[in-house]
Order: sequence, then structure tokens, then C-alpha cells
Amino acid sequence: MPLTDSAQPDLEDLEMMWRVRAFEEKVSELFARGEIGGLLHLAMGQEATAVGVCGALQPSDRVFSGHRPHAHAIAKGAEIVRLFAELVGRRTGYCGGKGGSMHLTAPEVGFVTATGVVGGNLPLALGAALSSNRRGGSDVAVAFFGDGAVQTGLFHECLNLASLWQLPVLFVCENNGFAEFSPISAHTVVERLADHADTYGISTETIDGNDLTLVRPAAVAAIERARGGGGPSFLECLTHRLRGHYEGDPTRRRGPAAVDEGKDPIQRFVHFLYDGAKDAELEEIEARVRAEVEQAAEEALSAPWPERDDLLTNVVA
Amino acid sequence: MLPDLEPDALVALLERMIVARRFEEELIELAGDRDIGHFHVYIGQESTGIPALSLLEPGDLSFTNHRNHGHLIARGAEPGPMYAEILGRATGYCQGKGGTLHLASAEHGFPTTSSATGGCIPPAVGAGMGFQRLGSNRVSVCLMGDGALEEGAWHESANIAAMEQLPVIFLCENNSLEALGQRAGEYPSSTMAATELTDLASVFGIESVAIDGLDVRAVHEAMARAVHRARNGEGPTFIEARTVRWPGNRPIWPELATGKTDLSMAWDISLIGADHASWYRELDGLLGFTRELLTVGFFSRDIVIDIDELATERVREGLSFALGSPYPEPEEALKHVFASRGN
Amino acid sequence: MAETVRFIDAISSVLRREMERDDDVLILGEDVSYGGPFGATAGLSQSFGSTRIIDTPISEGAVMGLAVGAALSGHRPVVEVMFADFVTLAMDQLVNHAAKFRYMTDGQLSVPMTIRVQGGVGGSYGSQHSQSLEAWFLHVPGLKVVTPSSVKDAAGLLASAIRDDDPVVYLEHRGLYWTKGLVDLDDAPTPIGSAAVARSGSDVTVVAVSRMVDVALLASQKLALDGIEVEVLDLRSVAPIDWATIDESVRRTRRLVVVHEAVVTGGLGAELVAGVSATAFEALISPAVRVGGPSTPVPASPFLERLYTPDAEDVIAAVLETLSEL
Amino acid sequence: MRKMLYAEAVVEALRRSVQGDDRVHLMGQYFLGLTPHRTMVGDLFRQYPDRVYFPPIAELGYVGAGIGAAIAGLRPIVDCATASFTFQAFAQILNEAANIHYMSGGQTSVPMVIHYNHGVRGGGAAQHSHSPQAMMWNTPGLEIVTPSNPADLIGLVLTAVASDNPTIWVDHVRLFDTEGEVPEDIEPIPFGRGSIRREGTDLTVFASSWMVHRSLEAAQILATEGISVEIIDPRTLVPLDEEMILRSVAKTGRLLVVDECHLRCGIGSEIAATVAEHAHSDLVAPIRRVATLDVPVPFSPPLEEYVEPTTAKIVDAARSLTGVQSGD
Repeated sequence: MPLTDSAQPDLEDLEMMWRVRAFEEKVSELFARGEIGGLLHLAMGQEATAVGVCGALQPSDRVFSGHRPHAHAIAKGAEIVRLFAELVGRRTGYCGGKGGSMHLTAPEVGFVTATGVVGGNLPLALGAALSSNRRGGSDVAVAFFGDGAVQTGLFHECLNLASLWQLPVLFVCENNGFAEFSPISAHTVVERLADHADTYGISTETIDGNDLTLVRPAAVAAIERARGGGGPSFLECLTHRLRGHYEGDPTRRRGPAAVDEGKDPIQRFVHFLYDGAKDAELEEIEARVRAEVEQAAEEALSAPWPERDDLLTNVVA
Repeated sequence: MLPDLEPDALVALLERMIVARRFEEELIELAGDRDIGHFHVYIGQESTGIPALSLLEPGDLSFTNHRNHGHLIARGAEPGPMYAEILGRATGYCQGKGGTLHLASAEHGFPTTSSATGGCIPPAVGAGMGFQRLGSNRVSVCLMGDGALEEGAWHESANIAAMEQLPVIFLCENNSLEALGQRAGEYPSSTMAATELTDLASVFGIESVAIDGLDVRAVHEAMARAVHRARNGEGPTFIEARTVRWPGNRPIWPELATGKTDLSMAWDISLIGADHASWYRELDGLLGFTRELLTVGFFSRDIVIDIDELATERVREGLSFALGSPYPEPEEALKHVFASRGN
Repeated sequence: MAETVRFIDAISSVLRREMERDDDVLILGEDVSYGGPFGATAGLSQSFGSTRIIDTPISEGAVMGLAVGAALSGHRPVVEVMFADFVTLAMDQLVNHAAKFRYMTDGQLSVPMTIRVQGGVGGSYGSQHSQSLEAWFLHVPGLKVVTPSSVKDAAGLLASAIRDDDPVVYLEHRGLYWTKGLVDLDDAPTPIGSAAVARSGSDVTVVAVSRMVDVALLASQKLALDGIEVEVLDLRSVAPIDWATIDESVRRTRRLVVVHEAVVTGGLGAELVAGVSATAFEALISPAVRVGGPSTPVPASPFLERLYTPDAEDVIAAVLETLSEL
Repeated sequence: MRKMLYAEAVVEALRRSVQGDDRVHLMGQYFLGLTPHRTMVGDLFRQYPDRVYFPPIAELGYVGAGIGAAIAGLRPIVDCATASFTFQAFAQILNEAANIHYMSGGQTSVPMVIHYNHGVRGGGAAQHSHSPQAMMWNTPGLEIVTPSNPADLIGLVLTAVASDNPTIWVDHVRLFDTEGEVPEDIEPIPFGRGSIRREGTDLTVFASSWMVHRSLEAAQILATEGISVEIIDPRTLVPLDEEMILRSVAKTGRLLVVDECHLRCGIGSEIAATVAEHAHSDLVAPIRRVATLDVPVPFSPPLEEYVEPTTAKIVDAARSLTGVQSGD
């Protein structure tokens, strides 16, 4: 489709990508300092898909993420101070310290939930889409997942259902070439993952997920199709993880060298916007966002721990 | 068309197809007289399972599902212990512990039968993996219905079979052409969005073919090729055999909607009335195969009648054997939870 | 108005009434528009159409998760699981998602869904279609679990389950489907978490669930002829357990028997006996006794099925055992 | 005797299994979870590339494949990594593997081992902290081993691999860093025989896996207060050494079950019920259970500590059972 203005990413999107990057870098630092425990999966290098897709959504559209959810939550509009607070297990966190990194929620901005189970969020997104559809609404549901989820049985069941019922759902596969620790070739013989979606008659597109100027229009088109009753779409974004599978991964396979290969989505978008010229404005955005992130992290760390009484609440209503 | 086989082999196929048919007919009749629990019959799919499984050799494994009676007969299981198992008797293949849903006979290459939809797929793939790793040239056959393709187990297992190039044959008997809930002309099976079921396998690079499951020759050829590939390390094959659901299978409890099969309809069209005419004329693979054998002139109607009489007799003897068999001893209920421990 | 209906029809009627009462109630399952295998949803698709009576593929995991997603979005889905054993295919969505979202998000998300699960021994269905899995669900915090034994509670607990704001596993024993009983659909729903005194007695407390309540009642009638007065508690809710009612009864009778059809080892009975042994230890004057399925898969043979399933004689033997240890 | 880390013992158990029987193949790569030890198993994988299979993230598919491979003649050791992922494979583990021998009337055996790491491990939150062994126990047909030290681990795994039954091998990542003595020539340990980790007279503590260590720690504290604790480590839950438990309770008259499963219908429920049924007259105090509280496991460290069975909770429970006032 031709690019419309709404399909063009702009400076706000750049700022959002910086916010994600700065957040993840800060998280990495807090993890190294021992302020954050548990399993942390960071999305440095995958900012363009999160920002490209979430920036094309309305607040009432619902996002369901997987075990690498920070970028999606931020891009959907979650407050970073509450995200930090959750990661450091504080009472003011989005889940009051009960969820942690893999179970973030910010329902008021349409970031419904994440899951630590590979592929576990796909049917949830489907259900939200069904719900919207049955209410005659126009809200769209989005499931973000990695290439590892494509080999799960749920993936197959969900794509079949989405197509059968023509549900308003967007499947965003962030194909970073690695399922957990293994290169994708160790997990499937299918080279273009979107081929699976073709099988069920779902609209597909495979794009360079590091290029925000490609992700955004593809997302806008898919979302408009879903809103208009055109059913599900499958967007395969070829991305590049700048970190290992999780923080502390002893077999970390990715290093900053990748940046040199021109895969860093922020650098690419900067180049697109400025063609290497106005560095001052860029530096101002980055500096401002980093300061904001630092302050949010400080605020989160000084927040109180949960109370013991909190432990037994909210198991059931 | 007929498979490229010696007359003796063709007669053997016919004989097993008739046994499979009579087996189910007797069972449905029996169920009219007494409560024998829920069961599924293979009528209408004999032209697929019998020629396909005739190509297996001892040691090859097959993993079947809730609609398994015809499969066991195809590999030489006896009606007596089969009925005995269905009736929960001590002389059943599983000594009454499996029943129709888990009818299994290890000596005939059926180590276990799952009646959870898609439940047989991962173990079938695993058996292929076992054979490959043991350096054996045996093959593993997964006997599945089209509904099993709706399960995630299919997707996970197909991926593994393709990745490892395992000696596995997925024989998918798609009998949904008239199944409950079918969206006519829209999808090939009840609730599957893929317009071609074979796409679900070929997307993994698995060699896939859709055939007419009523065509004994087509089944035989496709299966022969799949077995050859598997034995020679060329990887998995997916065969979609399209059959039509027998009218008696439409209700949840099978009933003899088309009556006991009258094989003379194979040569005397005047016996076919208005009811179920298309079934008798075109869709019953057993009648079709009989017609072809007669047309080619391998043998006479009398021989068909003789084979049928013998087959019917064998089935009835099996049923009396089962009905005359005792129930298991009570203690049997507590046995075989675990294999005996070696320590 | 009270009328006598079959258990399965009570389920049907409540589904219909709840759908009329609340537009957010959806039904999902295999062949539900055709009534499902036992007719629980018969006729509903004619009234409510395919937008609310939704046939699904045989994709238990996805369907369970989809219902969770719809519940997160404000619907009240009722998922029909054709056989309890097939919950195994949806365990991850049930245990790791449905049961946890409220807690993991500290109360921000709700999962108001009902999971109707048919199960139990009978009809030669064999090992993969006959299990009673209430102990698994009881072990998962965040799930509520109910299992009616009477037609009245079949209706009352289902209405409560559908109106509840948490995931409720509603366990149906197919052996009860054709039993009849009096029910008034206008009555208040049966509250979740409350046991019923099915028969009052002073000598021994027998706690039973589902189809075993009738078995316990039959046993208690026979025992009454010998002057032994058994109190039969119908647990009705497996989670939460009505400890107060059990505790009150056991402190009075000072003896406890638990009866369920599921496997004894690691079963509901283990929890009940462990709980009573901790809280009413001094009240018990003889050891508690558990009656239930043996530690074997469920066999297919009708003969073996009868041996597998506890009957009134087993309950009588257990009651007498608690009385003999004085 | 040599000293060995539990994590090293995992690798040794796998190595000996692979070396001892050509039919043993390893399916999965996270035997040591995501701990820093996970690279230790790498040498073994490199040494026997033909005996190792790294599956995709498809637990239902590859655990089921393990079942079929076992039927076809292998003796696979299948790794599910984190216990929570077994829920993806429940249909194959509990509805197929556990039932096959029985359903077939004894015709077919499934000689496979299924490994997972259970329990609260620190920051795992609700979806990575499960202990599903109680649920598996409720399904007849699975043997369940729960080693607590390196020597037992090796001996039990050797028996598991030789067993013709599907066996669940339960590890805990917190065990990996513990150290223990291992005989030079270790023999298979028969199933169904518990081990008395500490002898005592006042109170019987039943604990498995990682909880054995917490109980030992508690017993030391209690000893300084004059409370003599006997600790029973069942080593295998199925089959269970009931006799050892009953014998100990007959001696002490008190039972405390320490269990990392959730309280309701946990391992503790079954042990408590068994003792209540069979040793009622031996008991001089109610049976107590210290288990993971019945909430999903929370993420935040203080909340996590509050739900799990800690040494302090074991000490408190023991004091109250033996009539000693809490505190000093």
C-alpha cells in the first residue's frame, strides 16, 4: 500500500525506541548490580518491531507479549517507573511485585499481559480478538512472539482458529534467528516462517524488522485490515537480538559487532531521518530519554517492598 | 484400478477387507442387543487401511487411534481376541484393560493405541526416531484421522520428523467429506482452515500426496513409495487418503444404515435401490474393489461368495469365542501398572 | 417452580438461562452447536446462534487459552472439555495462565470463565476417557473446583460458576447425567465453597463427592438398619473446601471416612484426611479411612470397571473399620 | 569416596547411563537448567553427538517422541528443563506414557526417563517455580525419583535407566551447588527404599529433594534446643517406602512433612493421610505439614521467601509439635 502520513514513523517514534533501549540497558545494569533477580530477557536491537507495531495501535487495542515483553509494554504506553518497580519487586510495580519481568501488565494502556511460556500468549490474543469481534467492536489484538514459538503446537492451533473465524488479530513474529540459545536452523527446516501462515490462508508479510520505516506501514496495513473485518495477518519481522537469550546467559552469542553490521534499528532510523546530519537534535532526544529512565529507575528502587499481607491477596476474587 | 499384484495377493486383500467389514457389522448388531460401551467402526475405509498396511513387515510399528479395528485386521490380528478385548474378556489382546479404544496387539505391530485425538502422533514419530538411532530399517506408521491435524501435537511432531528425516509415514484417513460440522465446499475437513491438508505437511518439506482412499491401487502405490523412502533413509511421507464417511457413522453411535453388506451388489446393480444408491454404486470401497476384481476376470462371483462365507464364519467364530470367554480375574485390575522391576 | 428433571437437562437449562441473563456468556467446545456428545448444549445454537455457541476444532490447548483471552476481555466463556482426560492437552493454559493472571497482576486482571469437564468411570471408555482429576485442580492455587452430585446442585453450582469472577472447573460425572431430581431454577445458586449435609448422623462422618454421594447414602441406609448413624457430607466444592462443616461434623462423630472415585494416592481424600488430622486430631478416636480408586489406570472391561469403582460395600467396610478400633 | 557437586553428579549419571547402554539416548539439553553449571554437560554432548538430540521448543511433541522411541527399543532420557514445561506435555506423560503398559495388558513397556528441575529457584515467579510431582503421583503408572544428594542421584538414575517403566527424575536447581560424598564404584539404588538422613527420637520429618537440606539445617538448630529429629528421605515417591515412615513414627510419635509442592493435595497430604490411616495410635500430636503456600509463586524476593518452606518454618513447626515454645 502507498505510504500515508499516519504510516510514516517520526521523531516521537525515535524517542520511543530510545526509551526502550535506555530502559533495557538500565535493566541490564540493575541485574548486574543484583537489584533484579530471576530470568530477564532483553529486547535491545528489537526496538523497531515493538515501536513500529505498537505505535500503529489505538489505546483500546490489546497487546499480548511473551517472555521478552519490556519493549512491547513501553511502546504500548506503559509507565517506565512502574515497569522498573515491578522488575525490582516493589509494591508500586505494575503487579505489586507478584509478576516480575515475564508477567507484566498495564491493562489501562492495552498491554494486557505477558507470559513466560513460549507460545502461551497466542491463544490469549485470539480470545481478545474473539471478544472484540463478538461485541461488534473494532479493537484489534496483537500477539508478539519469537521464532521459537512457531514450533509449538499452540501456534498451529491458533493460526487455524484465527483463519477459520477470521478474527481481528495480528501475529507478529520477531524472528531473531535464535530460539532460546539455538540458531533457528536447529529447530525447523522452514526458512520463511510466514509460509506456515500461508498454509492457513492468512495474509503474510516478511520484512526487515530492523527498519522502522518498513515495520510501521506493514503494521498499519495489517491493523486496518483486521479492523475492517479482513481477518488475521502474520507479520514476520527479521530482527537481531543484541544480547544473549537472557541476562547472565553463559553462552552469549551476540555482541556489539552487530551494530557495525548496520542492524541497529535506532542507528538506521536516525540515518533515515537525518542522513547523518543533525546530530544535536538526536543527542538531545537520547539525553532526555536517558535522564528520564535514570530517574524512573531511582524512583522505583526507593519504592517500598510489598507487605507480607499482600502475599495471600488476589489469588481469587 | 487394481494394484500391480499377483492374484493370490489380491485375493488376500479382498479377504481381509471382507473380514474387516463383517467384523464391524457383527459388532453393531451385538451392540443392539446389549450395552457394550462406545465404539467406532472402520466401515468405508477398508480400501485404505488394508492395502496400505499390507505393505508392512514384521517389526514395523503402527500407531493407531480410536477407529482402529480395521487396522488391526489388516496386519493379521484375529477377530476372536479383538472381540474379546472389546467385550472386556480375559482372552482379549489386552486382557480386558484396553477395550475398543485402546485395542493393541504388540505381536501384530500395534504396541499401543491412543484414543486421545492426535495422541498417537508423537509416539509414532518417536518410534521412527528410535529406529533411525538403532540403525534399523524398520518404519513407523502413524494412522491418524483428519481431526488429528487440528491438534498441536501434529505440528510439533511433523517438524521433528522433517528435521530428523525420520522413517515415519503419516497415513491420514480423511473421512470428513460428509462429517458433522463440515462447511461444504469451503474446507476439506470439519474445522481446518488449510485448503489442502497436504500443505500442513509440505510446509515442513515433508513429501506429501493426496489420494483417493477408495482406490486400492492408488493407496498401494502411494504407500509402497512411502515405505521405500522410509526404509532407505529418505525421510517422512504424508499421505492424505480421502474417503467418505459411511452413512452409519453419522450418528454418534454407529448403526447399520446401509444394512449388512450385500456383495452381490458388486455384480448385480438391480439390487441397488434408491436409498444410499451412491454409496453402493461408488462410495463403498469394498464393493468397488470386488467389482474391479470381477471385471478384470481374476476370478468368478462364486469365489467371492466363498471368500465371504469363510470370512463371515471366521468373524462369527471369533465372536462366539469372545462371548464364551470369561471375564478377567479381579486381581487382574491391579496388574500391569508397572513392568516388573529388574531390581 | 420446582420440577423433576434429569441432571443433564438441568445443565442445559442453566446454560440457557445464564446466556439469557448475561450477553457476555459464550459457549465454546467441540460440536457444541450440535449439543455436544451428551446433549448438554442441545438447542442452544438455535436460540443464540453461532456468535455465542462456538464450535471449535480439536485444539484443546488453543481453545482453553482463547477462552482465557476472551475472559480477560470481559466475556464469560464456558468451555466444554469433552472428557476430563483431555484437560491434559490444555494444562498449561489452565495452570499457567487462567489460574494465575489475577495473582500475577495483583488483581488487575480477572478470568471469569467456567470449564465444564465431563469424566468418571463407566461405559468401558478405558484409561484415557474415565479419569477423575479433581486432585490436580485442587493443587493449583487460583482455580475453584466444584463437583455436583444432585440435580439441584448441578444447576445451582453451574449458575454460581458462570457468575463467578474466577476460573471455575465444573466437574460432571457422566454416570449422573441421566439421574433425576427436583430443581427450581429460580432458587438462589448454590454458593461455591459450601458443603451440604446429605444425611445427618452421629456415629461416623462420611465425606463424599460427585457420584460417590449416592453410594455413601446407600451405604448409610444399610448401616442404619444395624443402628449405625452415618453423617454424609456432600463436599460439592473441592476448592475451596468447606473445612468448617467438616470440622464441626468430625468433632461430633469423631470418625472420618472419605469416598471418591478418583485414585486414592495423592487424591482429594489425602488432603481431607491430612487436614482433619491436623486440625481435629484430638477429636478423632479412630484412624480416618480413605475409599477410592486403586493406584491403577482405569480398566476398560465392564467387569474390571465395577471392581475399580467404590461401591456401598466398600463404604460400609470402611465405616465399620472406623468403629472397630475402639 | 570422592567429593562431588550435585551438578557434576548429574553429568556423571548421564555419562554412565550413556556409556553403560547403547540404547540410552539423551533428548534435551537443559539438564542443568539455566544455571552457570549448564555448560558442564556440554562435554558429554560433544563426546556422544550421535546419542544426543536437541529438540525444538515442542514439549508435547518431543516427550511423546521419547515414548515412541522407548517402544521402538531405545531407553531415552528426556529433559523437560523447567518443571512448568511439563504442563505442555501432560497429555503425553500422563495420558500416554503412564497408561500404555496397563492399557495394553502388559504387552508394551515404556522404558524412558523424564527429567525436570522443580521448585522455587529465585525469581522464577508463577510460571517457572512449579513442583508438579504431586499431580504426577495422582496418576498411576509413573515411577518418581527425587534425589537429594550426589550419590543417591547417580544410583537412582542408574536404576531409572534400567527400569522398564516411565520414570520421572526430579531435580532442583538449588541442589546443583551442594556437595556430597560419592563412592568410587557406585551401584544402582533400588527403588522404594528410603534413607534415614539423621536419626532422632522426638519427631519424624519427611522431606525430599531440596527440602532434605532445609530439614537437616533445621534439625541442627533444633538439636541445640534438645529436640531430636529423625529425617526420612524417601528417595523415590513411587514406589514409596511406607514401612520406613511408619516405623519412624512409631518411634517418635510425631510427624512433620516438609514439601515444596503446594499444600493442598501435595506430597504432604498423601504422607499425612497414610500415617493418619495406618499409625493413628502411634501419634501423640497432630501431623503437621510445611509446604508451599497455596498461592502462585510470587516474583518479589520477600514474597517468594514467605511462600516457600523455609528452615525457619520447619523449626517453628517442630517446636510447636514437640511442645516447645516458639522463640528461645
